[in-house]
Amino acid sequence: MAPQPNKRDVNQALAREFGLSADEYARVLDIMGRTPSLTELGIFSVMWSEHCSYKSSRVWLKTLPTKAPWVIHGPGENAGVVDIGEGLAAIFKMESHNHPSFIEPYQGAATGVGGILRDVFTMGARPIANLNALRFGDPALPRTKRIVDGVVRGIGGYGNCVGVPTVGGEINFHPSYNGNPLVNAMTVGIADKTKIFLSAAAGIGNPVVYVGSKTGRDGIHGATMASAEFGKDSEEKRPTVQVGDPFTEKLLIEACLELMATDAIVAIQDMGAAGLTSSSVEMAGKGGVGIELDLDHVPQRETHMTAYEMMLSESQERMLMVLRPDRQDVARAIFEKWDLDFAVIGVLTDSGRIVVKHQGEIEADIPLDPLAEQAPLYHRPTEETPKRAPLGEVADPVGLAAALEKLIACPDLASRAWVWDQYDSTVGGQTVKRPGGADAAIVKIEGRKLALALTTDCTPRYVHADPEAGGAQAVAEAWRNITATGARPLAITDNMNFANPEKPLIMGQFAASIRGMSAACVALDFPVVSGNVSLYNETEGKPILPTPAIGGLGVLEDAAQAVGLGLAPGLDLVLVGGTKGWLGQSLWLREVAGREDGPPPPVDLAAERFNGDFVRGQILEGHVRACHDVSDGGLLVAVTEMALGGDCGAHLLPGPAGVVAHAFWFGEDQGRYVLAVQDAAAVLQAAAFAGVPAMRIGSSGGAELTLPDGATMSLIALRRANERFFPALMEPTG
Amino acid sequence: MKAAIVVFPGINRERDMAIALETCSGHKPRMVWHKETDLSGLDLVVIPGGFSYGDYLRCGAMASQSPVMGAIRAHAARGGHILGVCNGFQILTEAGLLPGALLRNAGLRFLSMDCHLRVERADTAFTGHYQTGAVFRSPMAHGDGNYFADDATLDRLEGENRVAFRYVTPSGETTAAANRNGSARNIAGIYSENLRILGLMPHPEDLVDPLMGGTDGKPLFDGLVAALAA
Amino acid sequence: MKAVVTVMLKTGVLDPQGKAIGQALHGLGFAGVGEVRAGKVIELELAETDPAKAKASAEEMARKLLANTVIESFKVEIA
Amino acid sequence: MKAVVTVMLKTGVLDPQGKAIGQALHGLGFAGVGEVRAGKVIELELAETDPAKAKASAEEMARKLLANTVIESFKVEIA
Ligand SMILES: Nc1ncnc2c1ncn2[C@@H]1O[C@H](COP(=O)(O)OP(=O)(O)O)[C@@H](O)[C@H]1O
Ligand SMILES: [Mg+2]
Repeated sequence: MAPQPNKRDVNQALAREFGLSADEYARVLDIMGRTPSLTELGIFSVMWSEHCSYKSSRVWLKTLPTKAPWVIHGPGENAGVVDIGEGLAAIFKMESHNHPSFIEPYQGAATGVGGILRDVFTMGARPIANLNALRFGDPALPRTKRIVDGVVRGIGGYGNCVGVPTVGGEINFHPSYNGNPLVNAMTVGIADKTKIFLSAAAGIGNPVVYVGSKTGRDGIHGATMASAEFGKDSEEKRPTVQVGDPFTEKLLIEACLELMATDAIVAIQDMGAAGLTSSSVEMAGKGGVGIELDLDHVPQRETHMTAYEMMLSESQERMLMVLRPDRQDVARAIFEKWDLDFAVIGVLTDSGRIVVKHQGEIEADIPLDPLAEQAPLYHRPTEETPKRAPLGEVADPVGLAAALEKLIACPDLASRAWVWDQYDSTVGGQTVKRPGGADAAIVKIEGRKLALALTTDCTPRYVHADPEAGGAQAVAEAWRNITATGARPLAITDNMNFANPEKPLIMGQFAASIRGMSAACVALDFPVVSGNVSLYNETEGKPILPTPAIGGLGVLEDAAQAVGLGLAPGLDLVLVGGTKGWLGQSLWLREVAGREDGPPPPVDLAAERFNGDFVRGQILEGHVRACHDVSDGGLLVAVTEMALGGDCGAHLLPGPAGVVAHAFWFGEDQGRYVLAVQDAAAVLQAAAFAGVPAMRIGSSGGAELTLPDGATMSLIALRRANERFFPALMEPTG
Repeated sequence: MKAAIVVFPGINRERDMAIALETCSGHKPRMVWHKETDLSGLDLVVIPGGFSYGDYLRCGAMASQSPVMGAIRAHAARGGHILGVCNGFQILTEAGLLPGALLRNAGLRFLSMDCHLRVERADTAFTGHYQTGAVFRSPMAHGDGNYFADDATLDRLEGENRVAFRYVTPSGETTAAANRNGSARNIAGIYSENLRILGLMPHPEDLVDPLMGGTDGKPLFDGLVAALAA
Repeated sequence: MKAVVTVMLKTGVLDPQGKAIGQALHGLGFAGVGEVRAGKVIELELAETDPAKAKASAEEMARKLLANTVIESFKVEIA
Repeated sequence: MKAVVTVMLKTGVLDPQGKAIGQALHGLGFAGVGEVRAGKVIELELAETDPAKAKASAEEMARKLLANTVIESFKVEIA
């Protein structure tokens, strides 16, 4: 009995509305051997969407290095899993919620946090930290302000309520994000490494169980929104934007972890994008079994929902599980205790097909293998970004002091305290280094000395100017930030935010970024274990800057060894790493000289590794009191951030004769760190012995910063300049 | 000291509190699910921070109607000690066990940062290990910490010396800038009439370990252990 | 039968949200906006069919849970 | 002249707050409570004396600021 195409005629025109190309639709017909029903078409369209199938990016993602002895699960699971020692695993991933955050910043960001949390706790981990990577448009636009406000409130609103500390992140402003902000959220969780839960279904006859919130008509495939057959009140009935319910998420975390302590679960998967469709298809597909769903049993928030609507709904805070039949009652009791819905909605079969029933009708019946194996895969044409001409000499128009004051006040370098002050960063009682305290956040594992170092990084202006160097730089910076705390970098997650992949230049940016990232991952032993791709980030033909955001994770055997970036008085300042004075694509060039120009700083991966391993060694041997990597804004900005962080001044010595002063102090050469140490001579000697470039650049103390040209700047004035931007933008009335 | 922590759906600082209590007393506190109704035999009942019922409707409103509240009232009536932190403070005011209410922060934003608290009296079970007038640092993290009560109530609280802590500068002054959430008279915490119930907004339980940046909150728990040792 | 419970802060209780909305409206160029007060409205679907009883029951819900009478006042309308 | 703007989530949009309030009312033993929806009410003191103009202006305020029309709908009453 072939399923009835409900109401609407399924044909190529409808398939196109659903986002399937003519070729793709032909393949659907071929697989089905008949015209699919509306529900079947819906299932194909979401499973073959860019979001679920990675059809444009898959060929490139496959080239990423994903292995290391400590990697337990790389890409392919809900999140990446690495061994952090002591029998524990860290589970983490980053995911984008760019488009929803533009439409409704608060809910878009909030549900982004909720979604990534589920990807992590679905694997058996208790989430212990959230981070984010945010990109906004020109701060002068009223719309940017509205988006910043909503996104920050949304991240806080969700994360604070579920009780997972938000410990780090990054924010850039650039006009290319005017119509397309980026909201990337990352969650890190901890699990017993022998108790990782996977999504591959197993056990013919085992029950398929739905838990969490009820299903409504939330976020049903955007492509279908336009279709007239849903009636004129479709606007009212079909919100594209989902509303997050962090309270229910918190209950879901506790209930799932309680159930995971039993042996009831065979497989589990969150319902993320494309909800019930992708979770059921993926679970069955990975397990090589069939699945039969009876939608009559799906907990529903609204009346008269169709099979199509239920299969495509993106209602939040839901999970799908396969349980041992003899443990069903144990599971039900746990979810009842937590006031959550629990319903057996299906069963595993040996048919190799997904069969969806509703009100006695078969609404879909699709063979799973071809649905996965014949998913489209595109080798899209790529075009290389032309190399930028060298910058040449750039004169210093203003001098060091004026440039510093301008730089530390600019949107990309101004203090982010206004933002992180709205995120609960201490809940859990394990936050050793809070936002602003160190280059990476340090979160201890409860009841142990062991700690994680966490960071997110990317410098889109570098990636734009040279996607390969920029991709490498993003990975290197994440590695460096972890290293600067004393932690050992283990692995990354990534969020590839790019514009339209059908344009060769954009696809070229993607490919080159992946090449650069891969090279850095290999050189730094820092594999990719999970990630996400967000394409088509452009508005009215204006692409965003290519933004491969990197989330890095490192481990520290003893949290007490972590160093922060704040200066203390009476120390020597040592610069580790070579300085040529690279001004191409620097913030100094943009903010002070008014040019966005030149090639970005080259990343010497061997030197990166060498310098970093040296710095980490010095930290772990206890020689370093504070450490900060040199990145955006260059050396003088790095020292200023250390001074403000510790509320302690510094006295700087003139730089080497071979490099002009503004290039030395504001150049963005890579692979560098500033160390505050008791005994510079010993560190310099060790560096010389290791063959690592290092030099003493000054000393700490007092309440002002004394520049090498003799100018002095009070910390109070510097702090005022640094802290002005966000409050002035967001709270103009005080 | 026999201590219990009450767990409402949506509470999220119960583990922080358990760690602080265990660090200072050497014993794990009993965790009490909000549907339990017997709290006999306890010296201290703690209502921790978090977002009970998502802070929907009003912070603490739904939790204050929970089955366990009867047992908490009975514990109070027996003269038992109760500590309510953040959401716990909100729940205690909603339940009428402490006067006043916690409104939205004056700036309408969630505030997560360290604050400084001045100890208004050191002769209670909660503050025995501080000095009167001492200033200590504490994390805070709340959206609704703006303490409100009518003037008569505030006058009575002050007249009866029931203000426990005030938001102050590091040097101890009650300035407007130190009072970020806009609380009436810089009040951060108050006592019940018998001084055995304390509600406060900040989180001293998150500052009991030098690794987390200090031990300023530890005397509160050490004091409790000393005062309530059986 | 539907009951609509409106909960407002009592006069004398500072309403920072109302104040912020007022400021934002001024900022958007709306002239002639005086005091602004922000409150909550809760719509209840009740099985009760007698309006007087429905009102009495909604009032009890308001007293017990929906409003905190230390800071808020409420009114109930039956629709 | 006073304008009362009531802002509710659109039908079909999840209302976590209403849901939690409904459960709490059940827990308190109130029987016969069906769907609960929670919204906001904003009372505006307006200098305008013409009711039609006051209403129009309050509606504009709602569209521009008071309601998020992506997920919320509003109504304005002049008192
Ligand atoms: N850019 C990327 N780099 C590495 N792995 C990726 C990337 N994008 C996606 N992945 C991996 O592909 C899998 C599917 O991702 P996704 O569709 O986001 O998962 P989910 O269904 O949990 O949302 C995951 O294992 C994810 O880690
Ligand atoms: Mg997933």
